[in-house]
Amino acid sequence: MSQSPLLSVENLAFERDDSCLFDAIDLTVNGGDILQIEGANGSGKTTLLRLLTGALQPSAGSINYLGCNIADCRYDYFANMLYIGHQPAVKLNLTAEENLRWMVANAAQSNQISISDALTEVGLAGYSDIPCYTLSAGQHRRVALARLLISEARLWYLDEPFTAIDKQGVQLLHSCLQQHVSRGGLVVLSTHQDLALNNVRKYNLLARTEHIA
Amino acid sequence: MARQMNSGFSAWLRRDLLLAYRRRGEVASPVLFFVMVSTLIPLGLTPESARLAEVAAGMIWVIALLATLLSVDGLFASDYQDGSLEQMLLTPQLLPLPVLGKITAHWLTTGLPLTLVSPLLGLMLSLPGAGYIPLICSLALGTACLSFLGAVGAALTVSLRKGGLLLTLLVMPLYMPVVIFGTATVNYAIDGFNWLPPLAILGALFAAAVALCPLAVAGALRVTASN
Amino acid sequence: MYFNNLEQLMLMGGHGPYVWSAFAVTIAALVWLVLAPIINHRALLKDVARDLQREQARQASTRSQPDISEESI
Amino acid sequence: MKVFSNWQWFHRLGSPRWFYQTTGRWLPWLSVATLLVLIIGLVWGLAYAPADAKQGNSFRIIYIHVPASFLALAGYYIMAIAGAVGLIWRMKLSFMVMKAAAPIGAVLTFIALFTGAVWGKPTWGTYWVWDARITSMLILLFLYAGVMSLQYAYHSVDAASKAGAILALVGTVNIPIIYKSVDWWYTLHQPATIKLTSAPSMHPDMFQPLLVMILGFYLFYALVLILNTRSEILRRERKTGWVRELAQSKSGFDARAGD
Repeated sequence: MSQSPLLSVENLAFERDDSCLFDAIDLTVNGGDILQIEGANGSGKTTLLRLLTGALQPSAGSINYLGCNIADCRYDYFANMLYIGHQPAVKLNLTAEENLRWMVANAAQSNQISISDALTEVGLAGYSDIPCYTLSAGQHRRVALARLLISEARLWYLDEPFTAIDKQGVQLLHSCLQQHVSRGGLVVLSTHQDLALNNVRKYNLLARTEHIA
Repeated sequence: MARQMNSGFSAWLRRDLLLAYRRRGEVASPVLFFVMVSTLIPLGLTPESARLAEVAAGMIWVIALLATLLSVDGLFASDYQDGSLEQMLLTPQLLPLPVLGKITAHWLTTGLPLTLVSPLLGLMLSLPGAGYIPLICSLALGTACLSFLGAVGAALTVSLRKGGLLLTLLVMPLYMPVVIFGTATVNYAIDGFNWLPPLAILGALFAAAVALCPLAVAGALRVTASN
Repeated sequence: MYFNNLEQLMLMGGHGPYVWSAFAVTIAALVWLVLAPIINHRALLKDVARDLQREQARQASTRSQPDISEESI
Repeated sequence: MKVFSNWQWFHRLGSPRWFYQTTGRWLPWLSVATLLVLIIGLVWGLAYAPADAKQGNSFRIIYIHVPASFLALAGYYIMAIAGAVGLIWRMKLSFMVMKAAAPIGAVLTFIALFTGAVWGKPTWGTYWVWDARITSMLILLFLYAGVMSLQYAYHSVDAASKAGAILALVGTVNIPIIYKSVDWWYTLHQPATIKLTSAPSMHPDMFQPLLVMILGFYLFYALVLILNTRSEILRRERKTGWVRELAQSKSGFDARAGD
């Protein structure tokens, strides 16, 4: 493994309108780790994830990818990152396939498997060419999850990925995470459910403590 | 590297054109607005063609501006609601590239149809014969400027609930030079002068808009991420 | 002085009303521009002082119970 | 719960507290100087300057119209620069200066418009005339209104400041274009009659009061900008320790009386 960690957060702080959401957060996440962020609602889980993706700028501290600040190595960091937020970013008037084709082109990542294979993998085999407004919210989620199969990004940031997906979807996501991590990838996710995976690092945002589940 | 650089631009351009194609009916709404408001002019002013001819150029231009202004509001709104704006902020390419793609798509779906319909309105408002070619040229360039400037206003107000009216207030002062030179191009032609100089200035405004507006839009979109 | 007496100064050869109304409105606007922040400034200080009194009163009344700070994030 | 009111790293360069205290010391001198210069200028312009040959005494309105127009335009640039500094160095103080500068500029633009309109009546017979300068001043008023209303539309104060700063910068790039295009449009439709506010080669006795008034308006702008920024600092920093101490000392209420 290269000497500097895949992702390191040093003394990160973020304040919104003079009220400090959190400060002095130090984290080091290497390839093969799954980091689950815990904390009550409003404790800043989503904000921390969006800081990691670079969408928000921290008030102090720095986020480093392979030792270099993400502001400096923008292209490499973004090309290797995948973020799925609260909304699945699916355009309702486009078909699932068109949505994925756009998302992959947007993220400029060469894809592992073809879009149609990914869709069949997430259980949307027959639904790939009908407009998404006919699909359910859970199926929209699966379109977003299909991105995980296609993308070759090493860093995954998932915000509440288990919302609105059924039991079968949860298993699928677990296997995705497992494969990704075994390939040396890294996952930072925020969720209230317990992950049925071993050695998941849990980080409590308010107490700033970490423990292994 | 180059393939990736323009993939941001072409990805978003293709996606927006596909979206517009899926809802073809919606492309007609700015054009319908354009034609309907133009029929108000004779009702409001006078049916007499001589007097209409005087105001035709200015009216067509102002109504085209209003039509663009109405449609620019939705440029980022739907992306903001369904989360794809967040994904746009995270593209490896520089943010102005996808923004450029989106604005080009917006011009192709609103500015171009308005330009193509404008001769019809010239007929309705008895625009003198010399004015048609300059009208089309100035509208083609002008609506592009309006799309770029309107995108800045749209990006600044996308995360606000009632951003529509505020967008008009922000963008109207920026539209004024475009209207001045656009209308002057047509009036110069009607009065028999050489109408290329005002058109050249309009081209200069367009060049400045293409260069600077995507940067302002990119900056504004980053602000909405933190609202 | 350009005008021989005060009365001519007021009339200003017929342009008096325009000149004086313009100056009156301008001076009024300038005075308001100065007063508004001063009033605002004082009101803010009084408001903060009242916050302090409210906090002290609250702490005094809840000395026996555990201190529940109202500033939970 | 740790109260985060007084950690130091929050105040980077140009801490609002430092600004508040230093400008506090300048205020008495600045207000006296402003008052003095303005009074001299007004009395000089109104009573002692000779009347204009063509326009008679109504030309005296120039002594408030021209300074107000200068300051309205300069105020926009000052606001935009404060916004730019805030965006580049992410300095809260300069965002506060920007937020304070917007209403001042808007009022000065209104003064310029109002005095221009009143001046138009005796010279051209109508209150509103589409003169190039007045039209550009009207557009400047819209630009100010845009920046102010955008800032009040956002919930989060930081986003509001950044959005306002971006709009101010876009406006700054457009102001020369707007002024030139309105001038061009005006000469297109109107043969070059006298421009309302072009300072013709004025007689020195008329010109000197104008310079004094312009100086007076600049001092006035500095004074009001400082006043507005200070009250903006108090509003944004009301939770911090130094504001609370200030409030206590000002209100004379002794904190320990409650024990």
